Amino acid sequence: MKKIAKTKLQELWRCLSAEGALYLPVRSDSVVDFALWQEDVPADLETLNTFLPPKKFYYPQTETVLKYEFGENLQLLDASSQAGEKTILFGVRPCDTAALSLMDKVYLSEPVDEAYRRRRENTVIIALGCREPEETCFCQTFDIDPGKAPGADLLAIDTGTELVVTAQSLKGEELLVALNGVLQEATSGDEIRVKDVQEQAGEGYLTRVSVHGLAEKLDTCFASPYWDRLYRRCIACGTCTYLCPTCHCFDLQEYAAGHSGERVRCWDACMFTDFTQMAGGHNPRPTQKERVRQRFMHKLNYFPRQHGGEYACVGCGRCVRQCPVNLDILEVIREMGGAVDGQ
Amino acid sequence: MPVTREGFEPLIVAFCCNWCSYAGADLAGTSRQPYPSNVRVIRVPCSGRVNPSFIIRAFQRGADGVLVAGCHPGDCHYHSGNYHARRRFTILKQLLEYLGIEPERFQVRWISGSEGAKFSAVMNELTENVRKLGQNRKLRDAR
Amino acid sequence: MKRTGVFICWCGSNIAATVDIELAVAAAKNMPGVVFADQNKYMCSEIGQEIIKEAIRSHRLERVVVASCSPRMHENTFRKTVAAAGLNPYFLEIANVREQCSWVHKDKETATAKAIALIRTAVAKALRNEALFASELPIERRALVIGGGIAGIQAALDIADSGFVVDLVEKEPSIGGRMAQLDKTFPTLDCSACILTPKMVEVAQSEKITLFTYAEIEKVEGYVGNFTVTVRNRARSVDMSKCTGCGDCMLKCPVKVDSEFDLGLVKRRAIYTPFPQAVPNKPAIDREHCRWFTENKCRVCEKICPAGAIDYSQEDELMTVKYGAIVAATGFDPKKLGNYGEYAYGKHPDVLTSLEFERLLNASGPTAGKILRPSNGRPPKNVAFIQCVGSRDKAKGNPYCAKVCCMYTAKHAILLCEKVPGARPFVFYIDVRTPGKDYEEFYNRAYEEYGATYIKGNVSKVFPDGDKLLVRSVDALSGALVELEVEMVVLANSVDARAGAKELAQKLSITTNAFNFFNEAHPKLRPVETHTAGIFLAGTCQGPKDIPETVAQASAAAMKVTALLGKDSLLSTPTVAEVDEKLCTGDMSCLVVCPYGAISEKILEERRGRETVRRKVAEVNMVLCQGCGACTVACRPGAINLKGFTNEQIMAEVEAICL
Amino acid sequence: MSTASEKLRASAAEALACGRVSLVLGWRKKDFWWQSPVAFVEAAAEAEQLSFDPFSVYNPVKYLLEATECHEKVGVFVKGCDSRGINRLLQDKRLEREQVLIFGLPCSGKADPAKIRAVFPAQKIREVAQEGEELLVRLTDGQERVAAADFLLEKCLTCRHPNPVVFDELLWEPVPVRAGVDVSRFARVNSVAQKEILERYTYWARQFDRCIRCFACRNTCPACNCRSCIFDQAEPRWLGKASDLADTMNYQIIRAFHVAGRCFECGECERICPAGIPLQEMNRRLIMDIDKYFGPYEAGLDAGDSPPLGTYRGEDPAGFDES
Amino acid sequence: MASNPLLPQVAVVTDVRRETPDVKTFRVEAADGRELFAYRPGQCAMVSLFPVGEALFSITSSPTRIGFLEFSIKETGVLTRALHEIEAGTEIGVRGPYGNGFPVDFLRGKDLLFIGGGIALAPLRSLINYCLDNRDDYGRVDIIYGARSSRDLVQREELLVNWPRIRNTGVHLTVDVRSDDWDGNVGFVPAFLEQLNPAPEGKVTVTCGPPIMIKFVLQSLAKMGYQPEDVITTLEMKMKCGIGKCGRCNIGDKYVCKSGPVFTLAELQQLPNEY
Repeated sequence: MKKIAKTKLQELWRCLSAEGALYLPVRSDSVVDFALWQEDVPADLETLNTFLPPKKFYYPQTETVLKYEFGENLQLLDASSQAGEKTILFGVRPCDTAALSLMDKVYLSEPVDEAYRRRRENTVIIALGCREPEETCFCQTFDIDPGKAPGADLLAIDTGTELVVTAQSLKGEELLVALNGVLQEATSGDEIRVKDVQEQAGEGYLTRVSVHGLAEKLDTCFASPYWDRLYRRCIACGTCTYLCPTCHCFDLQEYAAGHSGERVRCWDACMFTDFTQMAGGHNPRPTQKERVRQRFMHKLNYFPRQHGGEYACVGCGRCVRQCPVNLDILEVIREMGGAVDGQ
Repeated sequence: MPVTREGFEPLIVAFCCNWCSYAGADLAGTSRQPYPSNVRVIRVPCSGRVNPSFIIRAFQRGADGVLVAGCHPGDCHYHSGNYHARRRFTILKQLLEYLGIEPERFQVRWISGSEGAKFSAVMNELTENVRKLGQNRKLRDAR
Repeated sequence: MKRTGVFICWCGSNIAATVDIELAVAAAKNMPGVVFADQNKYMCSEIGQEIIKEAIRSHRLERVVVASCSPRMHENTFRKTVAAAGLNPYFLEIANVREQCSWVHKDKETATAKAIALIRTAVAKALRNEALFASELPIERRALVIGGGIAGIQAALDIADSGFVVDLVEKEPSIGGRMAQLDKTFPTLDCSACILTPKMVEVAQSEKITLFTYAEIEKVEGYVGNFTVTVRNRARSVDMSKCTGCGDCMLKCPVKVDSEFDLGLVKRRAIYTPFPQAVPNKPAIDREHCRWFTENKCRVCEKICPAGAIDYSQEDELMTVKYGAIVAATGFDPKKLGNYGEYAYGKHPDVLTSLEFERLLNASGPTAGKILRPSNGRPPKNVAFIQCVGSRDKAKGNPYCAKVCCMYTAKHAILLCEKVPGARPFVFYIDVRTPGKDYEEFYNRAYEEYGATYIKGNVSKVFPDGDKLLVRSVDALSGALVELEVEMVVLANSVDARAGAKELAQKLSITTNAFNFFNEAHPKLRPVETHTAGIFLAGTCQGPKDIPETVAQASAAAMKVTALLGKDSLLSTPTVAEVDEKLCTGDMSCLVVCPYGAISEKILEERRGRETVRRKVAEVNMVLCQGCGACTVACRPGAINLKGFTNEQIMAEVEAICL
Repeated sequence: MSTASEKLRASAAEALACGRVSLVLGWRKKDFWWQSPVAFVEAAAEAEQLSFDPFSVYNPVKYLLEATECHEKVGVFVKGCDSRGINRLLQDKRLEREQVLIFGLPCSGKADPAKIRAVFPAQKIREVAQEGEELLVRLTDGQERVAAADFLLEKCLTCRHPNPVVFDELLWEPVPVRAGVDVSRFARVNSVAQKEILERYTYWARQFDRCIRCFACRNTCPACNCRSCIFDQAEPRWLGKASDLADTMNYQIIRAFHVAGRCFECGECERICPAGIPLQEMNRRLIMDIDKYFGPYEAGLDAGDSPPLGTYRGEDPAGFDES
Repeated sequence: MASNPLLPQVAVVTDVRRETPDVKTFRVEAADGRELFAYRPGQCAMVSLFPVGEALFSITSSPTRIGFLEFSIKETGVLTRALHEIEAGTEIGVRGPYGNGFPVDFLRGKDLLFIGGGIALAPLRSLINYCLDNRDDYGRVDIIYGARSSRDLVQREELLVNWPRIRNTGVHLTVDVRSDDWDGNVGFVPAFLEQLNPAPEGKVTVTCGPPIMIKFVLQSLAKMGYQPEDVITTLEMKMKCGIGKCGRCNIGDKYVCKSGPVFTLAELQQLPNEY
């Protein structure tokens, strides 16, 4: 366990950036998001949710999966072998860290997505524990401890004037060694303070919902009239899916000029009309009702059914805050069987 | 001031209406009025046929400058196409400039079928101005 | 990908000297879709065309790109070539590597690179070319002529002479128009009425021509070959089938009104024919002035009419007729001179417009052909003719030349001398313009034979001076101040478009210039056509012109009409707009920008689930559409596309040209 | 005197009860103090859920497109900005006037949750209610009153038409137009326009770089009412699906161009943009240019007028070198 | 080293056969002469035509015929239109096999009733040829197939010549629209099926066709006494990856590309009705 005074963070970041491309939350206009560290740009360690979740580092919004030449002979070049430069993410919150393990279930299951695996392998996550939930936080619903981040390589806890850093993996330990010069040994007092912060973090939730037994309940809710009401407000934008740390659907598109081109994988969203639109014109999900249902059923029923009961939601609250029409998963959990307390 | 780059030949895409400006470009040829070879013309029936999307797409794919050329106001073969074009490109041009695209890169001119010399002059001028600016990077696709 | 062949022309050395043809052929062979590439010294030659045809057959080509001179030169040639080999002619694309490449670039390397880029672009477009076909539509074999002046009369007679049925619509109670108001015509000085009235009678007697006088155009719908026109037949209050034209009613009618025909120099009655030789020679009641209609008393004409033809209960009748072609021949108005107070027009009775003077000359005019001063009924001695009144005057008149004034002024000068022995004409002019057969000679006679005095100069003012008029000017040649005492001033007032021309243009969907003269489709090459197919122009509605020109244009318009009506059916241009109904929102953004009225709204019925729903979509009339493509940009969802220049094609060209 | 919400409920209940309409669009309160989504009320008894509070901001008008497909007549509550959206749909022939019963709600502006959060700790806020010119902020430990004007949304600060421009019934008295909007309306545009060209590009590149192509701006916009948007079409591919700065600019430029002369300044695109892109600065720039070159024009005031990009005058000036 | 599952292999189209006005069959072989991959009847593969795109198609050849893959492809969209324009010799990309394929072991020893319509003969043909190539392993084979018109019969030679000649095999054809060159049955497949009325005992039915045909065939089969466990069909969804990751082809918690496209009616009845 090591620590560093918050006033010396610049030094820490300088050292970290020597170890790999360092990304941390930075404010740009009104938006806080992970950005490449720059000497004179301050990090924002207060805002809990970054605009985009860190999934973009493993599963970028757009990535080339293969390049090709098709002049005389067709030549295909695997682009995934280029993925995975050494990257350090600083300030990943526990919910977003937990989301990565859900994402792993998709991309690290057979057949393994090579680009994803390489990025995952070459990225060090320095999680930052939360001190106090925001009004839309409901990570506890999914048994995520806001003071801990088991999937991270390092966990940093803000004890007020200092960050106390604990290694949680081999990668983390190696990095701590490299940072020896800027970090101090933590004391037993720090350990107590960390515990206090962690315990404190779990209190004060305004939003309490339970998903206990929800997946099972939803088995029979496909034809529920609830969906007929719910979807009407949806404007079919992709905000909820793109901002969701667990949404992972993609599309493959061609970009070609002359005799060469590339096939790119880009985020897609089940909210969009053309997501399931087939070439002949048939669409198995013809209206927004089916699309909205798909999204929530996927998160709360299909995903748990496919992956040992785990829900595809970590309660980060991004969709709750950002949905233009306030149509969010909290509402669905409550209406379909979970309970929402608090507000 | 941007510095002129050695060896940089700007790519200029010109949308020319069939009845005036394309004929003007032909006349520039007939009367051997030279202009840079990186000027390339796309024939459209009328300047009113030019969709702003075509212009943006040209920039995306690497054009350093784009020209829309049509008949002089009042001379449109289709009576009013260039009047509509004038309105559309008036606001498109202001918008591009507002977004930080150098005004020299997107031009609209009226060139009649008898103005071969003007066609060459406009192309020479446009190329020179864009050459000074350097490559279009702002609207160009990364891939 | 469509099997595409590329054929590169040397054009002798025109292209080959600057473009490395071998390199271009090699590059073309490697382009997506290209399965064959070849070259020839002259691709447009018979041998060259044969190469293309042979390659289409042996290489099963589906698209053809010819890299050669401008498509404006040989697009049609090569379209015929590919059509001869069994392909749709629109499967051809031209890469313009001569006018827009080899002729303007000197460096062989860069010119070759450009030629390759242009070929690549043409290939990219050709791959997306679709088969295009002209569509056929039937033609209504009946023509409408609007305006019964000499232009309309001539057009109607010529059309009828070719065997087609014509309706002639005239706003006034009689045909004849401006020419009927004239006395003699320049430069031959033959009597206007003598040459016009036989034609008027011929119109009336023609079996092919139906005359609608006292009628106006209400509405025009449809398109070339298929116009539907609503004509308003104004209530004449005279039953034309009963009226014998005896004229008794006109003698007894107690109401006297300024005669339009005689420009107010004399009075007519409320029931009237405009002039004695009117065709039809049957009167109409001017309801604005008729005592029965204004005061609800009188009915003298009804009592007097031996045929019982008076019918006060008549109402305007709307008739709707289909026509295949329309000739607009609505003529002109002499310029009103409200702006020209300096010439004392309206202030002194002896200041006349030229047309008023023309009436004085005319034997059937107010003075029975004697030139008499309106102020005292005595013949004038000195008469000043002021030219260009309201013409060539950017400040307060028309910037254009009215074209006929120089000649009719010369005519007036001659006739003055002939009619009033000893009278002296003084003509103030800016320039004397006499292009035309025998025109200059005619003008020469005016001053050589008749002694007309021509003074180059603008008249600055005309002062009434006792019973005379003082004309002040500067002789521009000598610079001397000229002050002239005259007994009469004749103003050669300019030629304006007919009042109401703009409104009629709107009804016809044709355009006008800034002075409301109807626009021809092309000032040189299509002088009697308009932008709206099937509508033609004759006479001064298109711009000032004299009688021979008017008659020539009328015959030309008639020729166009008969050529049109003589066809079995019409073929439309194949490069027209097309609506993708799936994408169409129906907001009609396209309709508002269409200059041809080619787009209309239609209700589409489609299945949605088990229901049938109706929604609005746009529809293109392929005959009216001329293929400008303005609609395609106005359409935000890209639902309306232009065949031959589709969004897909142009996008592909953009991408290829930037490579 | 009844509150605004009560008036909404009464009007909706009455219209539904007597069968004038079979659906009413209004707003209701949801879990959080800042959530007032659009409510679909289909029975008089359900009208109770309606509320009109400082956050009833979302423009319900676009829902009319689908609602009128299955309801013969729909009631809709509209603020000034929303009402211009109705004219937008009428002019675009996407709606017939007799399909809607319009309840007009003069509106002196809606509150910006971010401005409230900047003053009060978000976790403590329980409710924010409008009381006359003031906002009553109920906190876990007490309550405070603040001037509503200090917490207005940007779009409301620059609103020229706070009173509905088309309606069947007005629920209360019109409110005055905020002073100085003619200047403030273009203040942000002007401040960006005054930057050097490179600085302008940097500014916009930074904004657009955040765009995730969620299309919320398009989907919420009543002027974006095409059945099929070009950006969704595959052939031709007007817009790439990959996120790339140039392609994002393509999207944003064409989106703005498509609403040029049609945008009625409801500002919802900007308000709901999750990436905080100042879209209204683009839309208003176009409005400025339209005013300047083609004469003053405000969209959505009269469904019968001609939008400036469908028409022209021969003597129009050109915004480019015409030589 | 793990490889990119989205990376296709280069393959050559060695033959293009026109089947009907809008269907062509493409024979595909590996560029280097190796076998592309082993597969089971009913499995699918992603076919890439560069630079147009990629889509999933049923493999219509039988794994018993070694050395090539065949795809019968109907022209419906941008990619298929482009595929219809290619010629033998064109290099394409292929990756697969994807999906579960037909349960050939379960079918062994049973009488088989194949019911197909239109282009959906493609997956059936793979299985039919597989069974007929292993003739002794299977009981009686009956094939009911319908197309819009006689011009729209795919695999005409097999349907009309090859299959009927094989012992204990019956081919029953029907078309929707009568024409001069057709003297067979006219009518829709479900009606034809009921008319033929094959007894359900000891029979397994495999049916592929357009959704509307499947719907009525299933109803007919139920009426005739077929058990849901003995009725096998295939589903069609839009797919992008083929490997259960892109997230669009699911029906309930089953990705059609992985758990399908072959389902028994009994399995389908367990899934939400979204197909």
